[in-house]
Amino acid sequence: MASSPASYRPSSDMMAITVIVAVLAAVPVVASLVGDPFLVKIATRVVVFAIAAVALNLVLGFGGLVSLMHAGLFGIGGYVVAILAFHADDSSRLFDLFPGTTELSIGLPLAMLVAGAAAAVMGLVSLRTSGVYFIMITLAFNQMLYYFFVALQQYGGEDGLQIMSDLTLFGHAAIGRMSFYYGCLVALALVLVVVQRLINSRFGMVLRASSQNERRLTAIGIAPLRYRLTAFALSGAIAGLAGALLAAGQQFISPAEMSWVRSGDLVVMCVLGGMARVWGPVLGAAVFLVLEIVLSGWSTHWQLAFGLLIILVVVSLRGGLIDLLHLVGRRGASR
Amino acid sequence: MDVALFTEQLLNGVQLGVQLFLMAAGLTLVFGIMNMINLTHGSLYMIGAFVAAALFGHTGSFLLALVIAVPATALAGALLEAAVLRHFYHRGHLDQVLVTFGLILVLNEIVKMIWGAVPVPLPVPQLLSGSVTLFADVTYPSFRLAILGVGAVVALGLYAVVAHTRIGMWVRAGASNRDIASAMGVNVELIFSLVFAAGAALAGLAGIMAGPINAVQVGMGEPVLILALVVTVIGGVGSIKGAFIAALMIGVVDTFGRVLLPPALGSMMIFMLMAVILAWRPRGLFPVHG
Amino acid sequence: MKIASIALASLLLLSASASAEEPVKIGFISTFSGPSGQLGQELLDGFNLGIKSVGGKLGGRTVEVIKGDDQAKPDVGRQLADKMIESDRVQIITGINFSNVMLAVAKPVLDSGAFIFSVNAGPSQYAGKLCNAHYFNESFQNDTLPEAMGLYLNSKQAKRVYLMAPNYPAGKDFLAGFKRTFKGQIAGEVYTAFGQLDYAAEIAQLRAAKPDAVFFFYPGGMGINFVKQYAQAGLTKEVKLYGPSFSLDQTVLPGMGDAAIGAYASAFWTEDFDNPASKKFVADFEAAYGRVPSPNAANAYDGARILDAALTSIGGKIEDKAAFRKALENVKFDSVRGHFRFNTNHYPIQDSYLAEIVKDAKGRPTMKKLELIKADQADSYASQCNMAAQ
Amino acid sequence: MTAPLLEVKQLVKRFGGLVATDHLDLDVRPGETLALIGPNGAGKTSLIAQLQGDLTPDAGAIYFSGVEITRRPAHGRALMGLARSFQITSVFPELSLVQNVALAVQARLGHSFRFWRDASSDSRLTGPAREALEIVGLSYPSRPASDVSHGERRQLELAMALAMQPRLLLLDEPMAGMGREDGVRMTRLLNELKRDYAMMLVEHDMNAVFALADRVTVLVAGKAIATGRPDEIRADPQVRAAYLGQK
Repeated sequence: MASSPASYRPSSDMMAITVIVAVLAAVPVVASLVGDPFLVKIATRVVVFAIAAVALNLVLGFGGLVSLMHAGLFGIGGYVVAILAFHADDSSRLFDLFPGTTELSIGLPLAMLVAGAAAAVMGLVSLRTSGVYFIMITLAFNQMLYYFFVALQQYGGEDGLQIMSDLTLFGHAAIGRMSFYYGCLVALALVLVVVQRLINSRFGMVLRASSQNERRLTAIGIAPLRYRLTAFALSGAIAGLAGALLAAGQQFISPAEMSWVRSGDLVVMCVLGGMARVWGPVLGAAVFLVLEIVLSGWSTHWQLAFGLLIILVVVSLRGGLIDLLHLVGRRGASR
Repeated sequence: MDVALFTEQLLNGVQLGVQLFLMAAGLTLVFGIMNMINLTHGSLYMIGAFVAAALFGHTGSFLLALVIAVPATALAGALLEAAVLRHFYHRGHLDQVLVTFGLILVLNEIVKMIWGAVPVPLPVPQLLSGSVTLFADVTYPSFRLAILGVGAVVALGLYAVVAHTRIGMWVRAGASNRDIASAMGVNVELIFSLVFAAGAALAGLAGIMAGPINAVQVGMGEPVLILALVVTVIGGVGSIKGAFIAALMIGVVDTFGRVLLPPALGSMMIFMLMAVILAWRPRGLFPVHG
Repeated sequence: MKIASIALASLLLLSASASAEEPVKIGFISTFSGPSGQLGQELLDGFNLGIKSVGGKLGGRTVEVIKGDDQAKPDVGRQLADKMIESDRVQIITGINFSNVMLAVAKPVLDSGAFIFSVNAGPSQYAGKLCNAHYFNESFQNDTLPEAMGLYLNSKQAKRVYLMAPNYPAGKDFLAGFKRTFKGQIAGEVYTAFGQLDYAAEIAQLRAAKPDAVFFFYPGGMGINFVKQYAQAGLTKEVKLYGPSFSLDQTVLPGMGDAAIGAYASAFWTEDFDNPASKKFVADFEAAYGRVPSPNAANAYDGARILDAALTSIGGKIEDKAAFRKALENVKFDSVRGHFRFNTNHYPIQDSYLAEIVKDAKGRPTMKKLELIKADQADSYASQCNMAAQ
Repeated sequence: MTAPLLEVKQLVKRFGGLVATDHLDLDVRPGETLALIGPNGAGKTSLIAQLQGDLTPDAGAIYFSGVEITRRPAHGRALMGLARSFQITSVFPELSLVQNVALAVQARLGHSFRFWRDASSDSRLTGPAREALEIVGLSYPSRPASDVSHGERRQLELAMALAMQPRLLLLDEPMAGMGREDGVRMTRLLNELKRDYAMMLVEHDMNAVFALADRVTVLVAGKAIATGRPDEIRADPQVRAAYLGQK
């Protein structure tokens, strides 16, 4: 599935990350030029889902672990922020102990911590299995998380939880259109750089090697479980951050955001963009979300086109959109 | 819960299990033999039910609908295999999941274009519309008994074919080592196609038998597919015996879980069961070698 | 007061000609794909037919209906609402069919100053404490039809009733609504998993409890599964089924077939209503789409006609939000439901009826209106709404 | 006589009805090269797998420098100094040659919970890795492993084993699938390594075996039917009948 590793140069990846972040940073300018403020909203959504997809790709693309529980972890992050705001709103206490807060400098790290811890616990069980069993057990955990939040009647159950009060970051209003967008973009840039460093570090080498040849890795003296588990927890924490940002941005979270289909969407974003690069899923998320909104406006049968597109990508574009970029680049170079 | 009610619930659990087994059998065979995750199995279930409903609408005969719709689904499966899925046997599981997921979207829309979004009727055949008194205090719907019967016959039939016939031997040979089997003169391609068509026929049969008790509508295959995947994985991928035992287990656990536990916990039961079993036996209850 | 309003109206009429070229823009967010996809289509078909019935224009202005598929996901619905408000600059958002999508969408839409005009989803929050000057629901509030059925079963002196619904907020609302008015004994109250396929176990428990009647709420495919399986258990004749019309309407009846015959529904509208507006609606709907409409389609049809009537009364000037709100509150139009007006919380006051599921002349199962249960029924949350505070 | 580096006592491994290892006794002395020969299906690869930890024996014991390792996991044995090259080439295809070998170095240097520093520019890893590549004669170390020839991949395997600084090399048919020229080069290479490492060598190429081995053990149906110096084995009539004669 990965494209030729010969071209794997960390420096060119840092360049790509810089370009992507720069392009995204210019979106509000374009939006004000064409007079369509909605462009910022959709870019916000792209950035938030890109964070989640990059998180998934850490274990999927580099660790070879097809996880279907990332929507659940994503949702945990969202619920942490929403539940804290809920308690701040009516001045009640969480577990009769902790006061709520609308301050994101507390909410976001806590969301990452809780989602990361959940990923670690569920990962510990899941990583005992492999292959299709791993896919299925992560699906099972996703469903459990889903039903868990459906059962939380206090926090809205299936209806979800609205965030009624205004969220702040270090005391400043956090969810203004522009400030929130740039906040999310900074988070994405940080996540990309961290993950990029990570996969080229010693830890990353072990993780990547474990997905290519587990038997060989053991034979040279490295047991992959601890590394996979660490990556899984980290990936969960970042997915939790994305979920927290989604909840903060739309001031709402519900179990529907955690359905296993959403986990599948995240996998499609990774594959669509290309899993061999840290930044591939950012492309995937952008194309996926824009297509979703454009196609669904055309026809009620838009899922037909969407299904065909997924098949097409798997059949002919095995490295995802990254491959397409390479093709275009090569043609440009040979001209 | 008195004895009569307990018996009835047990029957319900076993009947649900048998229904799941019809789905899981095809899934686990294709899975075990071709090493192919085929999510379109749920779509074949839907196609079976829709074709039967359409035939019933024209002829008014459930039996005729059944007799034609099962081979029709097998044919649809064979076409799907030859046109698309065949090219993915050697790809990774991720590719297989994605392609068949894409196919689900496509097939759902096609069915919606043909039959519309409104659920279509497929009633219980007249002969089986009543209830039967089994013993004192226990009456049971005849059609559910029929599902039990069909499932039992299919399970026995499958066991006999796989364990005792020449085709079954070829299937096992093809599964354990493709190259050696071809060298011995087994047409592996043909065997694979046959297995796939047979699996499709079973999915279609499951869909038709479910038609009279479930809604025949677009997307009806997905919830069943998830349950059948759970069954397949708990039983051990590739194991018919495992699928059978796991299906009964899921049917009974789900039935009693729903009745005895609070609803939130009841809906989580089968997933918790799967997580516990896989944590204990990472390759399912009856792992198949290879 | 009167003079002022006449002056205002004439002023608006003048400016209406200026804005006449600009179409009225309506964002129609609903579920068009997945298992609930048919509901969105039903609503849109009804709404479009409603626009057509008043000459293809609303209040004399051309209409642009922008459609969006929320896929039953609240965040997708929210995204579509943002797009429609900011990019397409719609003045009204309508079509939403899931309460959780409504809860995700309503706040940002209302904050932006646009109108929410619901032709389906009716969460209790917005009928009560969260009621809003720009939020209107012309269909129903979740609790009202079960309340009506509770009243009816009181009048039939049913003693023990068994309740069943899926385990999600709307399910709980429906059973709570029933219990609010029903005075007899509850023989059992069972919540099942959302999306459950098989109800054999629950039906066995139900039979063992030997109730006089069953009140159930299962929307969509769940309802088909439940009713089919209930009939097969041989219970249809022994213990009658009672439900709100959503569980027994034309979005599910074709799938249920004969299994639904003999069940009773409480409804604000049935296919056989004999007022001229309704007769025309059913005939036009069948001619246009080749199927019998459901109450959902009827509500959406009414919705378009309410918008037309309100806009006509203010000369099409939707840009004057205060006037448009007043026009909606006092709207007069020919409802397919007969009597209709808005309550102080912007939810409907309308008549509820009992209907029986019977076969029509072509052998199709349909709802047949039997008797009036309650005239001018309002919801139970209106007292919590303080619209003046808005 | 010095204590053996590796000692196998009464080892048994069955697959269903098939006996792969049948009450086998065997030892490798420090500094020695022991060759393991025998017909196909004699149980050579399953023995190597049991020594390395891929397979768990049904009965018997394995000692490595006096410590029992019968049930120790494979990665633990690797860290003790047991390095294996695989019969069917086993490398990390999407990593470069130097990255492949650097992983082996990394394993030896302790845990890999280092998240920030670029491993490819860490001379503590790449230095020894390049050295090992040089020893086995592989150039262009930044080529991806999926792009090199079969013979070079076998060399890469050997380099990875060397980078582990092993005390015993378990080499499972290092010359399998190689052309004549590559085979000769590999024999020469092993001959040099033999000075520094103890080796257990499974090989079909008899010229190589007799050129390299200090002792030879003949395995037939999971049993050692003879052990001795190469010339003794060559002369053993039992061996000739059971094995060499068939050639």
